[in-house]
Amino acid sequence: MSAQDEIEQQTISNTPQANAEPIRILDENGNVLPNAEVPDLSDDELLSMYEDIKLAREFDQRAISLQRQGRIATYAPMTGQEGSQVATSYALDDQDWLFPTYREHAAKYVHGVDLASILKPLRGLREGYAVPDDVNVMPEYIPIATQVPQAMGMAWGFKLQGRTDEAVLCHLGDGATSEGDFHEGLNFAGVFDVPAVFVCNNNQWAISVPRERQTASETIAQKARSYGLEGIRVDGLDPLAVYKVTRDAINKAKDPAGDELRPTFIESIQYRYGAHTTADDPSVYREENEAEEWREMDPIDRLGNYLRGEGILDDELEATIDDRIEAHIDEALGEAENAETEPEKMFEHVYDEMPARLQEQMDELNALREKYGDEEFSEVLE
Amino acid sequence: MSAQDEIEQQTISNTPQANAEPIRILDENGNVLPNAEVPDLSDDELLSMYEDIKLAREFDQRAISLQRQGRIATYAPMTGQEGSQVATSYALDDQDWLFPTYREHAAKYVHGVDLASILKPLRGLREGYAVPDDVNVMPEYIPIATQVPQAMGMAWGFKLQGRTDEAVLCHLGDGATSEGDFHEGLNFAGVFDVPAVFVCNNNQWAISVPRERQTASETIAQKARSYGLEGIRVDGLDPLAVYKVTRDAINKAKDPAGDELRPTFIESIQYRYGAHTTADDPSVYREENEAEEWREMDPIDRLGNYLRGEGILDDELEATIDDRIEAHIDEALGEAENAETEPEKMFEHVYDEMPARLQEQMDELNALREKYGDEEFSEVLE
Amino acid sequence: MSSATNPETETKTDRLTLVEAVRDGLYTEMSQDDSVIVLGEDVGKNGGVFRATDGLHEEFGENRVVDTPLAEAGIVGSAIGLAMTGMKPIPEMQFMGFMYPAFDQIVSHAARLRSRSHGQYSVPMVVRAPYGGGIRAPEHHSESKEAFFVHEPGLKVVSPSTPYDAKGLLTASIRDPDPVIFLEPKLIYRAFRDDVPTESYEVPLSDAAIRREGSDISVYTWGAMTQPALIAADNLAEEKGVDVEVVDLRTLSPLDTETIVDSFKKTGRAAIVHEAPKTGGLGAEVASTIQEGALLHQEAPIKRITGFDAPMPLHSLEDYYLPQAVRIQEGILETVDF
Amino acid sequence: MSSATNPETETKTDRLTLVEAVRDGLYTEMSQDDSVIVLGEDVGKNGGVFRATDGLHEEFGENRVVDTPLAEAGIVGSAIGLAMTGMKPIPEMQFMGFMYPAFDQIVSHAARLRSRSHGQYSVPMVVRAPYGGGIRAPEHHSESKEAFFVHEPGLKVVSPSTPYDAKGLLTASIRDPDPVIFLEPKLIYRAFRDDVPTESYEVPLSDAAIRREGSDISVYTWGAMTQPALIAADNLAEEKGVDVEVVDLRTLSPLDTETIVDSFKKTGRAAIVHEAPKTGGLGAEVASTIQEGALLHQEAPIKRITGFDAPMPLHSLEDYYLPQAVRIQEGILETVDF
Ligand SMILES: Cc1ncc(C[n+]2csc(CCOP(=O)(O)OP(=O)(O)O)c2C)c(N)n1
Ligand SMILES: Cc1ncc(C[n+]2csc(CCOP(=O)(O)OP(=O)(O)O)c2C)c(N)n1
Ligand SMILES: [Mg+2]
Ligand SMILES: [Mg+2]
Repeated sequence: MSAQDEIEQQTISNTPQANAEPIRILDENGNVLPNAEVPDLSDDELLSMYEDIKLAREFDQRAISLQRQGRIATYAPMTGQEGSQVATSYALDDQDWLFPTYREHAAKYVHGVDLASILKPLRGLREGYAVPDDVNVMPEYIPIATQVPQAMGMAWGFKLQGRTDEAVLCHLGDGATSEGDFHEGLNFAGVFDVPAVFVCNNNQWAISVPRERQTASETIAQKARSYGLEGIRVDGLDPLAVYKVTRDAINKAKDPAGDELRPTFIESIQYRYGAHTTADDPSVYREENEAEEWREMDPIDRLGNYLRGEGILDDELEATIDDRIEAHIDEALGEAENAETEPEKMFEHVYDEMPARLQEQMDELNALREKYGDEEFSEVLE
Repeated sequence: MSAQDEIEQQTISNTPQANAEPIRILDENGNVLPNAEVPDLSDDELLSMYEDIKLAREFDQRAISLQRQGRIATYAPMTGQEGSQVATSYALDDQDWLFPTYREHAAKYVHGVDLASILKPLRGLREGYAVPDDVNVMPEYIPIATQVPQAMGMAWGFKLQGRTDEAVLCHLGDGATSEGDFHEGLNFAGVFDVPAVFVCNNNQWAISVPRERQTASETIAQKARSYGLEGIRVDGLDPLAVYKVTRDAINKAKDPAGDELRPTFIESIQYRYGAHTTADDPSVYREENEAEEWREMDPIDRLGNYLRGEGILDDELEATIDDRIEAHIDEALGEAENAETEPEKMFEHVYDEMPARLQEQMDELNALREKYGDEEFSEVLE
Repeated sequence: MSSATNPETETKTDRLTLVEAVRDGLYTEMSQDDSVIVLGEDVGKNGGVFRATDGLHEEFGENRVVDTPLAEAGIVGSAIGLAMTGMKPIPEMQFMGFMYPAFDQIVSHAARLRSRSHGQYSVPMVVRAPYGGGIRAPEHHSESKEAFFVHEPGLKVVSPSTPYDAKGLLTASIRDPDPVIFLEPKLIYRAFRDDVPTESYEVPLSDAAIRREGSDISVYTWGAMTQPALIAADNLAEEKGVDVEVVDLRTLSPLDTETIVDSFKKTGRAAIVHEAPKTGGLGAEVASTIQEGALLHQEAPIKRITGFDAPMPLHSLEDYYLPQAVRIQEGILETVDF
Repeated sequence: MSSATNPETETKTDRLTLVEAVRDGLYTEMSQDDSVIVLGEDVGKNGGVFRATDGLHEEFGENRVVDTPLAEAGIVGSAIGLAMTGMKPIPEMQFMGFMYPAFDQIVSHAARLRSRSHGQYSVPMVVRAPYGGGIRAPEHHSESKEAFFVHEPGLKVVSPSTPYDAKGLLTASIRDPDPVIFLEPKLIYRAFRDDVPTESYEVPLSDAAIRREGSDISVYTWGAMTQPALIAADNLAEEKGVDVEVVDLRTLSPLDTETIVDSFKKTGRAAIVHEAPKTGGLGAEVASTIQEGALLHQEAPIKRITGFDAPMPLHSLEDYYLPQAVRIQEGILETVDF
């Protein structure tokens, strides 16, 4: 079955808002589909989106190889999913907040987190999660689905304070829809009608568990109806379509028409081309050729073809872009590899003021470090 | 708005299986509705169902007054909901298991728990939860919705062991549908296709929170679709209708036709006539006359009228039934009030074998009791 | 509630019960600070199942006193999000036994957002919950598992034992920039009244309180158990001439090690009284802290007088489970006579 | 895995790592008892993220080795139901840090079904979870909060420190009629190999193990920390002539008070080593137990050498957080020289 069929197959029969057919703008060759409308983005914006998707893919490959060399810890790749990540973040205004999981590196980057900050936690440094004040991105969420009620709460806070120009975008995976926190958060979102957009990156797998063993629901999007929310399905390998539905949802969140509810639940249909993380071997649980079929719908090819067709992109520009990406990543990596931290930091950020007990523990550790030297602490325990 | 309107109002437009119109057999006067079919129950069965519903209501009134006299602890009344409780348990076979909440006294009774055992925990005795081996009833569940995954698991166990004649019926409230455990349990039920029936006793209130503030979902029943399950709405004040949908669901659980899924989610639309518990004062948060409207649909009146119309019930029989109920409750109360326990019991049932530490603690307590007498322990602490 | 001006302090005071003082603390702080909001099950129109939020819904409206759906992870999770927007949310958990569905949000997130973000973000939230046994409540309604939260770095844990402290500690908790688990001893919600200033004031989250001075033994306790501990102390003074010091920890995390150890240095003997099961209870931490800090003063084993290593029984046996004055006296005597 | 017959015992043995021994324990018990089933996230086809269930899916089929949806309360809750039908479910929690969503099901239900039903029902289930730090894992992957579960009556808590014990304790846990929290020290999953009998055997859930005899001080530990404790002991013997006894608790609840106290009576000094934060950790319970049982033998304060009262840092600092041999040695010397 082709990926196109695969995407369309998960349709539902009778829930109108959970969109039987996923929304799509570009066909597999990057041609605009009949009746589809390209979102109102300038050539520069389109190009920049394209560059960011390419950067994301290059970053992913570099990160995987860094992990293999032992220079960073376990990494969750995003190849195949960058198009959707980049597009969702393009749909945000600067003042909007992003709740990423461990996989949304590109979404974070586009919303203002520099690449070095993304790499630092992978080198064991919490510093990477302390983004500048004007970058509205939460530290990535690892306990699955826990971000959902929190994102709902932040959106609720904006609403209660009349901050009508601020909205929240919350990412989650297909597996995450099985967790209780997903349910509680979306139910609250419906009841309190908050300016939040929830994007389920349905990459067909939760580690080794395929989408159809995760839930007997016909589609993921239709789960929205349980909470009175609008559920939308979109081709997650079509950056223009993802941009459009997300931007519409953000607009609706801030300024709903009539009796529209503010929150939206988007199922962005994707595929995880690679491993769950660098510690995972997908060949154990899935057919290698599955990914190949999805690659035919690849976002870079589709958007690239579209841009070339429109005369916005050519070989020369492509080469410039690639060089720029290379340099950018090199620089970020250099910065991340030179970054350092101090053992004191783990005591400093537990409470606003360090309690006496903790201070004592820090002093004890420091005395030991002084006496024996830091080498004594860097040995692996095993 | 009349209760009939109220019940019908919560309809949904586009989800076919979550039944726009609640199923109903008897109208408000106990007449069989056109096109409705009375389930295949003998006169004796119908009468016995009627008697049990009346017993439940009498028990409820007695329990409330016992609580006022300080003879039992906080009690959760069921008046208005007994019809549904009794009918669901009539739909079970003896070997089926029941997962009740703190409110399903009548459901427990019908499935084999004697009234004294129901009263004992209210007198502070855990003995009441240790039902005989052949009574398949779990101790009541107080932490909301926690029973849902457990009921699912038991049904799963039956299926895995090929015990095709056993099913599970799990009760929950409308408020319970907001909890994560509800979601996780139903999602598992769909994925593993287990012989379980989940009955949501939608009594319109979760303590002070009305149904429409609990979730923005149009109906409770439609939540079933998120899990691939059939969702059914039934008039919970119509015991015949409740019996029918529950019995059908139990049959389907054990012997599904074609590609039917085994589990069913039933929304039984009811109203809590009285207080949440004897510690609650509903006049603080809802209109007193709301209950009056629902009382027009009262299950005792409707079933009674039906039975009289069919010539199954008359005044004389009604009087006999009432006397029997009175005597039954008196006897149970006597037994419960005479029941005693021993402090040792709280140590005995923690583990299969009492650990040494616990043994020591028990010995210490016993030594103290010996030295000072039990009176020293019965004083209120304040 | 009758108001009066306290001649000693010249502040206006009310005679309030502990639960009224909680309500008053919420009221006072909400009046002064718009960012404070209360959310939870039945906290609004109903005023809370213990009336701790009585009248607040009327006073501050449904946007600041919010009835939520029945979902504790939703409540605490959304409160974390609210806190991120500059608000000071006060989620109520209806009973401590119903905090567990929110356990992940509390320990994995509320406690750690500051450290996870390397100091960039914080969660100024107060999770309130009635806790403890003795009120003839049904199953799961009598939990006293403060030790769970004390073991999680990043949380503060507070439990008042008097109406005065209830308001003052609550005020300090609301103003604290870190997440506080505020455990209200429901057994003594209405047990007695105290002079409680109508104005706002803080009882700092750092100091244990000596409730009774004594020289023979230090008894450490908190919450509802402060009462039987004081009764036992009085009885022993009268009947046996034993002079008991009663230390009310008040803030359970971070612990006031200094006061704990200083009292012990004076008396050389100690007992700890709590409702929770003995094994792994906070009593173990207090005992360990004492012997780490003052072993050379120790004259007898430190006695733990606690709930048993068994789940809280139903109400007919709960008085056997909870440390009664008689058990406390016996434990103290055993230690004093060692 | 090469098989051999152990000449001393004449049983057939394999040289297994700890995680292989876990897998072997599951395999052996599942082969003998049809009612044993394994369920969890990625335990089936994938064989578990640490390969602890490797090959079991192929061997026993998808009805006995079940990949579940991603929902921990669903996993533990359904396991409770499965247990009620006479099965012996072994739910896996992928990491201890992901047990919290199931906390309510574990503490409010699994732990209490026996007492709630007055002995009528029980939950013979083993919840397995890899735990502890040191493997350069991301956030929330390095929890060691065994103290949470030890404080809940009705649960047993077990943590093996050797491959031999891993299989034997797991077998005993599966056969135990009560719910067991089985915590696997993932830092030493593959650290070394042991002779592990291919046949089934039990290591009882009641006895601590003396890993090294000594007369100067007793060091109590469990799980992965047994390794640095033994290294520290060897170093001290060699460099300072200090003779350390190392006691591996193995079963953390119920605690083997007798072995704990007896060892202390012999040495008069103690240190406890654990990864978890110090305050409220199991070290406090061990220290309190010792001084209750053997105060008159005590010659120095009992030292706790533990994780700090801070969340586990990201991996660049985790070696500072975990008790290293050097910290353990220093703590022991301080106690011995007191
Ligand atoms: C509460 C919790 N349980 C288990 C895990 C371990 N885990 C990490 S990622 C993952 C699969 C997530 O699948 P999905 O939500 O589809 O997101 P994806 O990784 O595919 O992007 C699991 C089980 C976790 N991080 N948190
Ligand atoms: C986890 C949990 N949270 C809160 C409570 C307190 N509580 C008891 S009953 C109840 C309302 C339940 O409403 P619903 O599910 O509709 O059932 P009903 O009482 O109406 O039958 C609440 C909030 C609880 N028992 N468990
Ligand atoms: Mg996925
Ligand atoms: Mg209800």
